[in-house]
Amino acid sequence: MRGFLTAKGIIGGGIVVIVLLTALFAPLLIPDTWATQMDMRARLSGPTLAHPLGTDQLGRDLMYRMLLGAQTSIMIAGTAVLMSLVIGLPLGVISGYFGGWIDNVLMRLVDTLLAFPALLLALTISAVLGPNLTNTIIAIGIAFTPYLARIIRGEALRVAQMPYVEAARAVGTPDTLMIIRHVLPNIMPPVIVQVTISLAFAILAEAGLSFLGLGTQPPDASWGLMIQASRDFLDVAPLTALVPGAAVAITVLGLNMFGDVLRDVLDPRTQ
Amino acid sequence: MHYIANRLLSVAFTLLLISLITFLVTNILPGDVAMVIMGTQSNPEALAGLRESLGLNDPLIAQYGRWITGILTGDWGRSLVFKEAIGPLIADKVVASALIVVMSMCIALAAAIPLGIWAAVHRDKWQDNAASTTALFGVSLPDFFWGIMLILLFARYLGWLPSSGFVHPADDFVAAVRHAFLPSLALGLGLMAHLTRMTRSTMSSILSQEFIRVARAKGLTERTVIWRYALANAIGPVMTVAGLQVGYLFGSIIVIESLFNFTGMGWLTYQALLNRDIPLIQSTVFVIAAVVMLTNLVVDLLYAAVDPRIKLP
Amino acid sequence: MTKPIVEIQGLRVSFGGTPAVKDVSFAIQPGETVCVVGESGSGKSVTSLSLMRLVEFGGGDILDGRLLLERADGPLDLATAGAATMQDIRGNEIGMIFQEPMTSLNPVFTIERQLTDGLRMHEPLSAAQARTRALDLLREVRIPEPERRLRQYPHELSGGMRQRVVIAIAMACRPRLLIADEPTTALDVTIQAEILALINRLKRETGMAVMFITHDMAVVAQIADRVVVMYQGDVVETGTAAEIFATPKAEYTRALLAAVPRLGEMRGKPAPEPLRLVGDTHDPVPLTPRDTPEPLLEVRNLTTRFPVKGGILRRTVAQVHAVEDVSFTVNKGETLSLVGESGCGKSSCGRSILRLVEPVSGSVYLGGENVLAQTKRDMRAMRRHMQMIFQDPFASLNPYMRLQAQLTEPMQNYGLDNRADRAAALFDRVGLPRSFMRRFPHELSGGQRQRIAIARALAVSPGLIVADEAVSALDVSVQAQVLNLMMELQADLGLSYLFISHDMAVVERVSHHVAVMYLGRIVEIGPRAAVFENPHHPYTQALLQAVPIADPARRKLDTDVSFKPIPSPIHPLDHRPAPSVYDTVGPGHRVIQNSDYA
Amino acid sequence: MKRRDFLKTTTALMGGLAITGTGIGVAHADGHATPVSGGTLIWGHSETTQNLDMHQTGTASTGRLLQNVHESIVTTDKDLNVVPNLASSFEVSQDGLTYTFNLRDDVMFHTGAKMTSADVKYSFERCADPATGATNFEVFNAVESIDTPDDLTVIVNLSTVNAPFLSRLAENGAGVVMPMGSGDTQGDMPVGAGPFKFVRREFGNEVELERFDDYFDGPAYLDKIISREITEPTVRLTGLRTGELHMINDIPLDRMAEFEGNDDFQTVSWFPLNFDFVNFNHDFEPFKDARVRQAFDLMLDKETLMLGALWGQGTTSASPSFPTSASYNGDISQRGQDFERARALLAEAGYAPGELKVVFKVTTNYPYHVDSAQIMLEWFRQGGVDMTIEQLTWSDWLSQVWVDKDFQVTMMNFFTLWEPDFLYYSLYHSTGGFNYRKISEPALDEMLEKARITTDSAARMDIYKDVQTYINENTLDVILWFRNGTIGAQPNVMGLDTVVQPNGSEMNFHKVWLKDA
Repeated sequence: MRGFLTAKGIIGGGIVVIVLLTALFAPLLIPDTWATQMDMRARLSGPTLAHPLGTDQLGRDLMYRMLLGAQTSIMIAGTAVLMSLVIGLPLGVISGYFGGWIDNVLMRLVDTLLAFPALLLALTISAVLGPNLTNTIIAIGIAFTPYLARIIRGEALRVAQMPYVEAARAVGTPDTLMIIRHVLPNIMPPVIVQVTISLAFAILAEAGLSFLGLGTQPPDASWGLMIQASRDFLDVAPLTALVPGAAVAITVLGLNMFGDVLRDVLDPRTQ
Repeated sequence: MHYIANRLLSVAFTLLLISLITFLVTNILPGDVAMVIMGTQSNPEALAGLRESLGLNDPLIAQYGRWITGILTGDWGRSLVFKEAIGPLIADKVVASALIVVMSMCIALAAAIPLGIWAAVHRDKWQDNAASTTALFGVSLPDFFWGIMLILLFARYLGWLPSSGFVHPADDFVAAVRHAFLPSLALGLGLMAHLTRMTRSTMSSILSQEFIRVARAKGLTERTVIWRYALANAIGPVMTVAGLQVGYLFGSIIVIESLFNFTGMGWLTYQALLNRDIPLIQSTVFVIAAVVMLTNLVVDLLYAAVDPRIKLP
Repeated sequence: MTKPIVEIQGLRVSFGGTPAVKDVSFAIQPGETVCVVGESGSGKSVTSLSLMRLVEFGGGDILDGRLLLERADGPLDLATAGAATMQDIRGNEIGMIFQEPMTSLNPVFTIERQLTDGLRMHEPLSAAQARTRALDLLREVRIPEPERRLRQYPHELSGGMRQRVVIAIAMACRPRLLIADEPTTALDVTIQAEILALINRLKRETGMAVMFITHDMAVVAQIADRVVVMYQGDVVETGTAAEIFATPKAEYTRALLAAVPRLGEMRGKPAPEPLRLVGDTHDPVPLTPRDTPEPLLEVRNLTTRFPVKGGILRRTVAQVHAVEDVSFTVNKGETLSLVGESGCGKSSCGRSILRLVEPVSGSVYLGGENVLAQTKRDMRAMRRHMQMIFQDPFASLNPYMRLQAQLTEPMQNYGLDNRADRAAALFDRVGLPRSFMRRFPHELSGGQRQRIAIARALAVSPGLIVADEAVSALDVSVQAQVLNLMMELQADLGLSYLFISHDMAVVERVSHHVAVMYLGRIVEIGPRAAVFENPHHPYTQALLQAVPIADPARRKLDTDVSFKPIPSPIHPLDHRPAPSVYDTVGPGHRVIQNSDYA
Repeated sequence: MKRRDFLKTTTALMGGLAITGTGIGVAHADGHATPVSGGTLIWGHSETTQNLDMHQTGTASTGRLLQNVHESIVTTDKDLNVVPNLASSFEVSQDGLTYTFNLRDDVMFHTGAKMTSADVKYSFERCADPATGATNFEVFNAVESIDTPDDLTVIVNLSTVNAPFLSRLAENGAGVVMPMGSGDTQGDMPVGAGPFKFVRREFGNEVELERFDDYFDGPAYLDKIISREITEPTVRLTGLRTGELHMINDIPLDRMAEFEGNDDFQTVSWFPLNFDFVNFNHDFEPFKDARVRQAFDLMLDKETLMLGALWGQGTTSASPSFPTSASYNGDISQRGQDFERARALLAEAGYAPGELKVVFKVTTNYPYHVDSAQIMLEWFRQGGVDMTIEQLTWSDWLSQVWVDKDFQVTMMNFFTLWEPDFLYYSLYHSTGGFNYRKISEPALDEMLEKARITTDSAARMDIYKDVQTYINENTLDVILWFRNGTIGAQPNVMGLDTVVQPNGSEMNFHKVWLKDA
């Protein structure tokens, strides 16, 4: 746990905690009408007393939209990554641990899917399913699955060849217990790190989909949608992009730092 | 040659899988091409006639068969919405995308390798943190955000570079590069971050290897040790990661090309998706996946070429 | 007394605040070999790296002390020398070789480039001149076909050859001092003998001084003029080799020497005998064999091959003949050692018996039951009676399981009760405090982990334990303790060991019977005394000749030695090796007729 | 709003120079210089051209460009009267069943061939053939036969009276004349008789047009037009600002104010470019009740909505008729915002606050629709309706809303269809081609059918005025506004006042020239 007490750990962990708290509690503390309240006399305004971070093209308060958007963005990213983990973990572990034809078939499929750029895959799936929150999550989740499955498979393969697995086999440990006791705990550190990085990517992917009009639906706020809506006003009201952009940047930065620190903390060699 | 033949065979198989996935996915896309062609002016009779003449009423197997045969014989059909022959159209757009993909890769590598080496050499010192944070910043913002910012800065306020459009390098190479520069930069900033991290970790593991100590013990200068001994070993892994990122780039160009009105594969794919131009979607998606796969094949072969340990039997 | 070429005075080095070298002073005279000896963590390597000022690249700081190098214009303190000066000295006045020949060479550059770039750095040579010098150097280190080697890449050379290249690189500019940091630790015993002889010869011929870092007292005995013994960052004793071995003054030196098994010291003893360690109050009790040997494990014609895949369809294109027609018997309560160099198939043989790899043919009977005929389910039950201890104590324990769970897991697998009590008893049995039960593996030292590995093997009370290089990764004093523990357990529990090792001295110490393996076959097998005292097979003889002995009075390396390189065990699919045929040369002592060793 | 107010607003919108009639306002134009020939105009076009076949293409963006390549047999003047074009004159028989066109004898195609009656017959028949997939094929529904007694005479015989036939020929490419046999290549390589020849299209990137010297109305000034297709508004604007582009169409609405005050550029704004309306699905249970539709109407503050979504670049209107056309009914007006009455109407219809759940489908193709939907959503919620927005891509909107009629509330715009039959029959007749709202009002059907066979122009227009009243009173749709069209240009682009065609949606570069070419 000492690893968290580095500058990187404190900043990264701090950001992640703050973002999570915002995502959890902002919607409870701030009435959601504050984020949709329009003020036609203060459109695209800079910071004022009434609107500390300015307003968007419909005169809505950017600060409240950013705070309330945290939940949407985090929820989409979190659920999507969770989904890809739920699919990718068994696939990767089975493939890497058992090897053989199962591995061949599964990894051939995964390799094929990997040839499709994630955003293209998400875009196509989103187009097939139609744009709404659930489908955005599914699209990102499916698009991310092959990446996670590949990494997990590699880790499972590595762990399956470790002497302690052979030692456990020598003492008669059956396959299911082997996976639960030996493989899963040992692949978890790299997987957790990958998950934090995937979260960062998922936030960006949601932004990308929203940018192309396939993500979150208005008037709900998500960071991606906010940036998307800002594209036509950037030169006159840069805050419309900078506010959600900074939120994405800080979160992604925090997640990446947190991931780096997790990598160090979870590595038994550094303990 | 066995290695290459082996790889090519598996590539062919994967391409077949890709074509199947592409075809099936595009056929469950909702929406109607005939509809899009006619726009708001359509009416049932005209629609029915158009559908028939487009072959949309044939069974799926027949449509797949027609498509795959066409792909193999070089007849890629025509875009339903834009009426252009798909083959030449894609050939043109691939050039555009290749230009920005290659340029962004060069930009990203040119920044990432020195930065990554710098960080690795000064591992865990302030330089390392500075480099990592700089790199992280690139990846923390969506690339279209950078795109918009770059347009404002370089085109609008400084007026150094054109804000949009694509010029074919065969027509005017300098203009082509100038037009491709901003989109490439926008793509490269995100890419740079990955490659910096990768270079850093590869270099730091190489720098801790024994042969580096041997090189230092020979009395070689630090510059030789790092830029020749270490880098020669890092180039393979970094190249592999860079190759894998081509897939990521071909995803990002969908957004960036639309933003810069840079009419390459990404733009075309997006247009095709928007218009439910099924033959065009099939071909663009197929080509992108194929290009991504083949790039990785080429990178693997290049890796084998720079690393004497890998033999091509 | 001449002026020392190097004098280290009061050296202090730390890594990020942790002291690694506390106060080290010693000198090296021209033309002498000084061995710096110590176990891991003694600071011996850090001292040598400090002398080259390479310690900084690993994150170390020289806090204090002087590193005086004698030069034409008087002594120069390397501790404060500038980067340019150091570059000039490195490889030119001081050469250095390292432990890992496999990673000491840059894998992507040719041998020529790596040999010549240091040369051309220090001397104004044309490419052609440098090439000629490189050829001379390769000849000097006795590398066959030097012209061809220049064009080759490191991976195309064997380990021994690579270490010769590394030596050639270090010798390129005729340094006055050669620092050798554990240069033979990773090598097989025959190659070690060759390399030691080479270093000795080069020293003699060029008159350079050698600073030789090692943990192996036997190697020290073979080459040292003077010895510096280090322990936890301090010098505990210095003296000539003869003094150190004959009359060690420091208690640590005495303990270290006591822990080293010396080849030949078991001569005339009827049975294995624990080492007598410093602090032991009672004499070690020899393990007498039973009057009537009762076979526990019978291996007959065991053959294991691994496929080499290739081609478009990933078909098997060749086979590694890892174990080829091997037969032997392990009696109850006895130890049979499989000894041989790396790649001889000894580990594959042990793993085949437990079916951790699947043999191609043959039979393995454990207590009368054919192991190879078991179904997967029955095999699990079978494994209860035979257990394994692995080489690497760091990798063979799951880092995420508490020690108690590591011990109870096998019991749980076989449905044993009172698991916590049994685990506690096992902790007592292997000499670990019960308070360790809640700990994780990373909180233990290497020796402690190997004790846990032994306890885990004992958890289901097996009759046979396959110990695959079980003590090879341990420091010598820890190794002695673990060996003693294993022998003690054998005496108390009547265990049988299949002891797999490359270390002839250890094997001599622990075995009732010995089988020498070469290229997948047993070339000689018999009672320990017969094999060691009356070796018949030329390979056994070569091995015994190559083993360094921890006694400066019995030096073997005054002349160049050369052993036959081991051929490849990979054969085409249609290769049909002949069955092994043995001559009986004594009671239970058999020697192969038809080995590939000619 | 009265028609007079309307014109006043128009004038106000136009800023400086005002040209009566279609309401085109040009700021900073120097109208008195003598035109010179030469130069290449680089136009930042807001949309991507698609199928280049004038008969088949359904998008106004492509038509906007092809307008310069093709010529129609008849056209309209500034007051939207049908006037001869490729035909030097035309006659309609008393019974309204026979149309005789006398063709000009000096019309050359880009192919070098001279236009004859055979080309006209070929073009009309191609358009009428369902296999062609022409968007305007129903214009020719009533056509029985086309005779060509000589090279310069075309006689079209109708089976039934179709009063709007002639005006439909003047609009939307229905009346364009293509050289005989060119149909198969029109999609790639359009050829016509217009002032500019099509040279090439780099798909998605740019289209190049070249002056056609043998144009029957005299050659154009510009040597070439390069139409660069830049869909991203910010990028288009930057292109104009940096001088990469001579002119752009569709200045982002929020920038108009800023641009109009800037002396470095000319701006042209005109209205109407199109009209927008909110649509109800008349098959959706709640909307079968006119009170519910009216309640929704009452929740909207149209003026605020226009300010919000269009940044003031439009004019609210209760009627979708072309504002300067004879059919425009200036006596009807929009309902003001009145939540109390709206809630009362909903209660009357049986919906308590919060009980009505509605999905608003809106297409991202028109960002201002997305903004409008968000503004309306707030009002609908205030009025006790639980509404959610679903954004659709253009093709999804077309397939879900237009074809499958699977929606509850949506919003759409139409380019100004000044021909009232085209507008009202197709949009509001129960069998109308554009009736995606499933409107089925027998009384309305009857009026529309009657108008079709009423040959007396004034009487016909009166019927359409009644139609507008009916639509308004029954809230069949909520008509919102006419949106302005905009052009921004460098100061050296001359003749901008001639670019916009009377119908407000098409652009013609025949008389445009560059001052320092």
